Amino acid sequence: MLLRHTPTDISERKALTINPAKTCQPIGAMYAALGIHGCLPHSHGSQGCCAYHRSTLTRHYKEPISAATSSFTEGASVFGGQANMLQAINNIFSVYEPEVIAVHTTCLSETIGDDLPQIKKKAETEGKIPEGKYVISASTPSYSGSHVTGFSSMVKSMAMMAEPTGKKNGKVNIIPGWVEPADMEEFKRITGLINVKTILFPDTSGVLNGPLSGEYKMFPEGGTTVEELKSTGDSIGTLALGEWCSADAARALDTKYKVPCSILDMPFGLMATDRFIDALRTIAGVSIPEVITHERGQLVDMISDMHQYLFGKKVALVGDPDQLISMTEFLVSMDMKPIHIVTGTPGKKFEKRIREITKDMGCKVNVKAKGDMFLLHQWIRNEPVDLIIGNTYCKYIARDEDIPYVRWGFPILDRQGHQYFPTVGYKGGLRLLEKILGVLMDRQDRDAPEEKFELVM
Amino acid sequence: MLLRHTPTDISERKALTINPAKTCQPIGAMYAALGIHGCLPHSHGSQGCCAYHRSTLTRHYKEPISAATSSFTEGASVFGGQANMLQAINNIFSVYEPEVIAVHTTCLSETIGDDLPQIKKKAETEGKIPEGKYVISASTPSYSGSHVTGFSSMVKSMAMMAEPTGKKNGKVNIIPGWVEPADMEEFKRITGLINVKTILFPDTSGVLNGPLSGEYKMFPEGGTTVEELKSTGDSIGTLALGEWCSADAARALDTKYKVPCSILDMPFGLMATDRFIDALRTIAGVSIPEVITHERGQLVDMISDMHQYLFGKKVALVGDPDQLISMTEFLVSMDMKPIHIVTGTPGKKFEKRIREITKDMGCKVNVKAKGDMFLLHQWIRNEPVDLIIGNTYCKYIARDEDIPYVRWGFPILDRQGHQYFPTVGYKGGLRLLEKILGVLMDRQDRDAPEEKFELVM
Amino acid sequence: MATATKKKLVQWDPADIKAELIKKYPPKVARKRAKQIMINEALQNDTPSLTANVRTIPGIITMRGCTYAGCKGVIMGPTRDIVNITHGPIGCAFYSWLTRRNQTDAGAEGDNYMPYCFSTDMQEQDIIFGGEKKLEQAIQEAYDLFHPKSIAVFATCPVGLIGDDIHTVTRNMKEKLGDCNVYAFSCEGYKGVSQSAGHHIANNQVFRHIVGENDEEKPGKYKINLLGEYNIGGDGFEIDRIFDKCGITCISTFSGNSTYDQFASAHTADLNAVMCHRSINYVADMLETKFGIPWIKVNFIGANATAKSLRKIAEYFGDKKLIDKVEKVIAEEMPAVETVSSEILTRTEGKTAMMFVGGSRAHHYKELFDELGMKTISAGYEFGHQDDYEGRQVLPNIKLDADSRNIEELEVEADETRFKPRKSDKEMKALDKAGYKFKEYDGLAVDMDKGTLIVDDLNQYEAEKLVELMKPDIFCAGIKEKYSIQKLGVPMKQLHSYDSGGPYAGFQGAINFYQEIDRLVNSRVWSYMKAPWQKNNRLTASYNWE
Amino acid sequence: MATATKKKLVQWDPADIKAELIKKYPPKVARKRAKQIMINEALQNDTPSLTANVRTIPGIITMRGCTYAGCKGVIMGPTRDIVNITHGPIGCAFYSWLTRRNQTDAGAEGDNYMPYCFSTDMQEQDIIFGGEKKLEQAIQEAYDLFHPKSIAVFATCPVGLIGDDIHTVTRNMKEKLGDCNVYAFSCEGYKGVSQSAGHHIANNQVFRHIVGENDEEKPGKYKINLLGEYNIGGDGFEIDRIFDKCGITCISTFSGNSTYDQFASAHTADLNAVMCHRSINYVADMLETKFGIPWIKVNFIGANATAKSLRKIAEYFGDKKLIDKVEKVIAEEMPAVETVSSEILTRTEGKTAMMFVGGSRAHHYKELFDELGMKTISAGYEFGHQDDYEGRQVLPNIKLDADSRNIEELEVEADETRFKPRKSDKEMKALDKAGYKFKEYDGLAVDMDKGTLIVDDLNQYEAEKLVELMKPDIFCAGIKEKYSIQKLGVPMKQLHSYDSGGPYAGFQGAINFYQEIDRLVNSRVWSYMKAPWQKNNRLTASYNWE
Repeated sequence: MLLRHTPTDISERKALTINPAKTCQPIGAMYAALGIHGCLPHSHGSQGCCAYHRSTLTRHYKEPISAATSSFTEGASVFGGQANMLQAINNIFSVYEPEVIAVHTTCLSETIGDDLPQIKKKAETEGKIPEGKYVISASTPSYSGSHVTGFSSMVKSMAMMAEPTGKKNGKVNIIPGWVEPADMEEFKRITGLINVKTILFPDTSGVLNGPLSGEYKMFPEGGTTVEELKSTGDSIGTLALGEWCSADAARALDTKYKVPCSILDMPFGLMATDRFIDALRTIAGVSIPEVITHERGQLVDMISDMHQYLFGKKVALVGDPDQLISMTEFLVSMDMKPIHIVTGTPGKKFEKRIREITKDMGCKVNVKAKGDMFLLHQWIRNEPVDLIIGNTYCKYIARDEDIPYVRWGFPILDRQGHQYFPTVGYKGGLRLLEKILGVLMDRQDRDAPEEKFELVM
Repeated sequence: MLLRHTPTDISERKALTINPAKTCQPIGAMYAALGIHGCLPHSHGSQGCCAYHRSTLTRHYKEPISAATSSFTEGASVFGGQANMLQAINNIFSVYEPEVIAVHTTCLSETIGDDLPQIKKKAETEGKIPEGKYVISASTPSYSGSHVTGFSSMVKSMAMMAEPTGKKNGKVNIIPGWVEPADMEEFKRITGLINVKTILFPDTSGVLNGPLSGEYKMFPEGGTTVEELKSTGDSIGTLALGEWCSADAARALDTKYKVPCSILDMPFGLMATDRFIDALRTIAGVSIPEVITHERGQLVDMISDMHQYLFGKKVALVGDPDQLISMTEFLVSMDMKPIHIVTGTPGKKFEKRIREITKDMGCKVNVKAKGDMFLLHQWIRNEPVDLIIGNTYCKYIARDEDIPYVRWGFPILDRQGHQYFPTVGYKGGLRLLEKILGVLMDRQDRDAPEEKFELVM
Repeated sequence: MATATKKKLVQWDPADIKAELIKKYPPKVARKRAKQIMINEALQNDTPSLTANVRTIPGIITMRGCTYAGCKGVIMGPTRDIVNITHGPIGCAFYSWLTRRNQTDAGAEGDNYMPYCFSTDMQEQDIIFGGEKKLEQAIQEAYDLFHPKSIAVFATCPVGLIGDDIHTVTRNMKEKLGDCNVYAFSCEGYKGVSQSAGHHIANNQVFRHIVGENDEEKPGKYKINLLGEYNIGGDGFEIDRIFDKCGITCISTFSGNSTYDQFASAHTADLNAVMCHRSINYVADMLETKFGIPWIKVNFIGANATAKSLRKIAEYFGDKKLIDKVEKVIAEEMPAVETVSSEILTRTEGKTAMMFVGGSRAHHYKELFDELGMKTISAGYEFGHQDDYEGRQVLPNIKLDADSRNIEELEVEADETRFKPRKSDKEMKALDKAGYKFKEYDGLAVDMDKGTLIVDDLNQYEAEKLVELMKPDIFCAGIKEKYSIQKLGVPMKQLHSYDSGGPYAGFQGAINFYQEIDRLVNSRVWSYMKAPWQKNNRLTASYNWE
Repeated sequence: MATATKKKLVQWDPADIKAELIKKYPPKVARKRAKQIMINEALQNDTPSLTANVRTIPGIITMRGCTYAGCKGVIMGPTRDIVNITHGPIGCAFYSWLTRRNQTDAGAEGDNYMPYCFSTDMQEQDIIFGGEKKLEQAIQEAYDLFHPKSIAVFATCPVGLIGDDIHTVTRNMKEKLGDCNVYAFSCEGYKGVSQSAGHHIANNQVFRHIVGENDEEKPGKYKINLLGEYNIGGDGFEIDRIFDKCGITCISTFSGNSTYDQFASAHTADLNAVMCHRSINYVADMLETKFGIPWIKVNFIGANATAKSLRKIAEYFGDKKLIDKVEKVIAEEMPAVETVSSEILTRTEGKTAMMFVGGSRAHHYKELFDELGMKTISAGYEFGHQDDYEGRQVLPNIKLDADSRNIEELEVEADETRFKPRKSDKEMKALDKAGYKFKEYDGLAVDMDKGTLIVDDLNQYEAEKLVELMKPDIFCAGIKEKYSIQKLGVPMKQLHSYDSGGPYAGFQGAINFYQEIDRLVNSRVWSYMKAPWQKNNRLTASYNWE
């Protein structure tokens, strides 16, 4: 057993987090910033933070992740990081020539109270920010929220780049939330099909799923352009996907620039995608093209064809709130039973949403926000499941408990595909379903006695 | 052991086929015919053939497969099937109202020498074929060739529906060969991106991967229309994908209507797709859009990123000639070692192609056309492999020998996904790679001692 | 294009429905089909009122398979230790390779050729010059590789046409090999009108070549044969479990989970219990004529039917110990069944079912739907005969057509040495007096409600119409029908292969079936068929932003 | 946008390259970097000519990590039976959770907390009001759950800033718990200039709190400690295999595959063999000063280096039996190595490599590339000090800057009771006379060719430039560098984590490395980077139909 010290008895813990189901804000801010075209994320703290975030994102994407750091020393930590930040801005624009530097803070710089807007002003006055270049910043102390809220904060800073002209651009802002590059691509395909003009931000497609071509581009083709970000204030409205990931940015655009918004669930699975597509339909006042309805029908078809393998299967889930809410709804809609659900991100309303979604399931549901994977494992020990869905760290539980396991979420450090194949939308639903069925059926094949081994399934 | 009677010692067999790696011609003809819009395939033989083909295709697609039969009785077998066929044509047009009836023969009707063209004439003269409706036919005796050649024959009959007007239509005929509906869709996406006008036939997309919508359409939206088929004689040329599946139809259009053709390998994997795309490029005289180059680069990127898991891995392959040729080339291109390769379809040039492709691999390669899975299993017993790629029947070998296994080919009776996700083209290559890596890495995780169990892979 | 998305269930009249079904047919077809569609009167006539076991109409998409499928696939398929070689082009062997879910338990060491597919893969030259030599060689190769106790050869369409004498070939090979029983089946696909002919051909040869080969006494009491049980999804395992529990010895099952030796010893049993009347009643007759073993119809599909059948077997042997044991077993098993059924009943009661399958299954499964409180509003067989619909009393009045006459009827007579009446006349009289019925089967019709529709050899077009018009809550047939029905939004349960489920026989099987039907008729999946924009496609440019 | 698609290899001059590397920098940066880039003269100066172990420049994308990473991740991470609690916000604990491939073999029953991640997950109120109470509580919860023999606490950036007194907390908890050794590391990320500071902080505390805790005599002969071996990819397993085979007893490894008790017993060994000079040479010094254990530099990366190191150890003990055994082992192991290398050499000879990694690894791995006939054309360390580049003789002349001075240097003196010289003066003289060198390390520079480039703290920009200009056949660094280099079409091998490979130490490891490098530099994958239409983009409407 790899997790041999995990007891079945659950004792309350007040101070010790074991096997976290979240990480800190800055990495979320860094990931979001990579969704701006020509942007270099910058970590205002000691250099280790930046190194850790870059390493984690690199392992997840098997792609280069460029980001700079203020490389705090003991001195800077005492006297403040302004000097380092100014030096960094100067060096970055001279050496790497990005369009934008997206700075996020860390527990260090927040604890000593560095004031980024003020530092930015100083940089401007000192002419350290070249004409037409941008420095944006987000406050992301590691000691509050989680990687999810850090992502959200940087997305909000992106929204605040809006420069309304007063003239509507006829576009819809779509804030996809923390999804994979392939998902962002899929959003663009879908809105393209429905013929809704959109500004998607952030957009990491083309940035974190790049080609091997013999060329290295620190700033690949992809990403939301500064022009687009400026234009978000002229959009007819904003669809924010995910309360945790995307709502703040949408609401900020609303309050500050009167761009109305709707907060939808992330379109994972049938229902959430239905709501997303129908929102697009009514916004654009178009009818949904046959091809979308066809894809939807294919998903429903596969659910009905394979229902016998899904029905009543118990599932344990760990991940981020917005993703888990939609995934739980998807599983319930297929007559599966998500019974253990953990996110490390705080937010009581998460537990409330999950309870609503699972209320007719007719069995006890363990759900916890600000929980950890140690607790999830203990729940599983107490009531075993047929399937685990979560990030790569779940593999230790899956192996110890011998439970089928689908990798989904962040980070995925040990498999490929998430960069290239979407799990949002109806096609994404088909992929999720293929993966879920795959591991469940593999298990049936593995455990079947010879006389029950099936050719046709 | 499920295949407990399979000995390691290989003895030559002259008369007995065990665990075939092919099936008979008619099912191929039926599958091809389903790629015509509004077409009802018809099996001219005893009703069992039709029942078997419909069942197999249904299990593979989890979709309704409509096809009619001449329901030969003992009498018909003695006095000939003309009466049954005429009656069938009349009943089919009255009850099901298809655009086209695509008739294929069977060992039965061929043995007694029924002459379909002559029967068709009689039906016409008797007015049993309504105005504007069509009856086409292919000779597909079960005792020659295989399901692959049967497919090819019906595709050729489709090509022979051409009615050249003398005026070129500026289109390229693309004969995709026996691929999945999702692959046909992918061809349309690719040619659309490159902006080449095409006639794709047959085209089972939208026919065999349909939605669940509360409606049953015996003749779904998809399929190549009669109009398109008539127009193939006006096309500027034909790209036939696969010597076995598609060449005959292309050559027939060339000889009969002077439509020039090229026979390419099926675009599975990097190289074969490169050749296909470059052919489209030069034909259309366009430059390849960035998005295609990008997808290609992603495939190369993933190959290079994951090369350590692929390098030197031994593979056993079973399937159909055109698919195996491209797959073998793909595997070799990734430094893998396909060492046992079997197809049930006859054709010495298959062995020749495989030998060419594998000649620099630096190890012994077992390859056989007109072989069977019993032989493949014996080869594996004698030299084990790290991976098996083939249809669902491979699961018995994979279980007995405990070998990682990727389902690919026909039929796949026990898993989902092949209807929805293409394996052709660069994106298809990514999917194949994801699946191959998935089973290899799952095996590493399964077999790793605890101290070697990896988080990051 | 049809649709069955539930509107308020319209009231229907069977006559209207029947008219609708045949309306679109050409006159000739309509006339023929009219005879195979019966508005049930639930009477027991002596002359059949429904036409069955007749030719399928060319071009009309049928559910039926062929004689080869019935012979090699259904009857001989489930026997694990016989090497079954299909003589013909590759297809027939390929399609009947592991596709029927007839499970078998060979243990770790036992012979098991079922995962294998053997074919002579006939080529053009074999058709032209004849395939006998190749067949002979194939048999030899199979023998050299496996040394099986028995090899069976199955003819496909061309074999009969080109005149390969497979019976001579097999007879010679049997002699040559010495320790291997080799025989052949002339089950060309064009014979007969359905699988049914294949069952008959198969059973004839089993009776001719295997039954009676092993006279040694098998241990155990209350020896029976179970005829017409094919262990789909493990049905046979469950029935065997119950037999063991009751102390009943099953000498042989025809042919679920069976072995060559079971057939060879069948004549040593004292009672034949017939499950699938259609596929095997004639074997029961032959076993009685030749060896003196009486037969009764049983049914282990449905908990009550199972109890009834067990009691019937016990009553036959008339031994108090057995009778008590059977009651004890029933008392042990029923509570679990009732707990589940009573709970599920609340969700299934009043729902409707349609079944078009097999030659007896439709009748058997009606039992289970009855136990679920579901009404079978229309049913029929794929390859049933008139006696399967209306009872054996119509047998004398069935007119044999050419197709049926072409299927051999074995002439059997009492075996000089081995014929032995199992009961004295006195005992038989006693049983008769007690109302005990041998070789009785009343058929499907009497069990169906008045005014329900009984349709023989239902085809794709009629199935779609029936579902459109009558909107059942569940439809049962085979794999070919499954998805066209489900496209209409009606769950479809395969009763040939059970989809991926089973066992459904016996007590545990009943529980499985209740749960499976509950899953199907109460799944929320069927509510997803329409997208929001299909339910409400009001277009509005003024999206209601929160 | 850079490209390294191999054109004909241009000839380069090191001075030009150096100029190119710093050309684009602002003057201040250029000046600073110029001091850290040395055109190698392969001399052994007494005063260092290369600047190292200095601050990273803000905004210049560095390979370096922080002090916490060096302390918790590198040094303390590999010890399996200590519960390592990170005191701080969640991130630091999360990122150092199982990400370093330092393997451990706990057996089926042994304590193993390495798959776990423990954190106090500090929240805003902890920052405002202080985190000592929470830390205390966390230690208690960990103790109650696991009852480990030891608990270690690691400070992250805010801890030092808000002034949590973690040492007092741990001291108190140690007393309170009684049977659990609890201690803390002030390894805030902002300390020092690289991981190196973290190594030092970690080792100081290990020496202070654990070493010497267990005086009991361990069995076995030829007792050594292996310092600075972290069992990445199983290196330590291979080295242990060789030690066992030679009969050498490894009392403790710092810290690959180690346990608390190994540290506690380290002072009972008779020789310290130092692998990673950078991360641990000061521990060797302290062990000598306090307990009288001499130390030598060894290297088990490379088959020849391994043989050399084994001989050096044997020579120290001077026992004929050991010396012969070591020769016997070398004789047994080398043939396999040579078979592989000679075969692969034909494909690797003359190729070029670059290495920028660690504080000693770049030097160690040069050995392996030499054995492959590959030239190391440029190299450097991520967190090396000047003595690692130019040899320990420069130590007296290294000027300590503020950052280094902030890292505690332990004052140790001979232990009254336990100090014991391992060799008599006479023996030491004899060894010295025989040319045997203790505490000697000459550094990387002398081993590199003249005119090669040695770059300290190479950054992303310079790495890209180097590859563009010098087009090596392989580049070695860490995960952050891997894919930007590979995008240029040059295979990149991680020498921190070994990607997914290893072990590369010892004899078997050498074979693994040869094969891995062969795979990388000779893979055909790198030839696919251009599409046909990129190689030949001639447009033609006249497609050449066959």
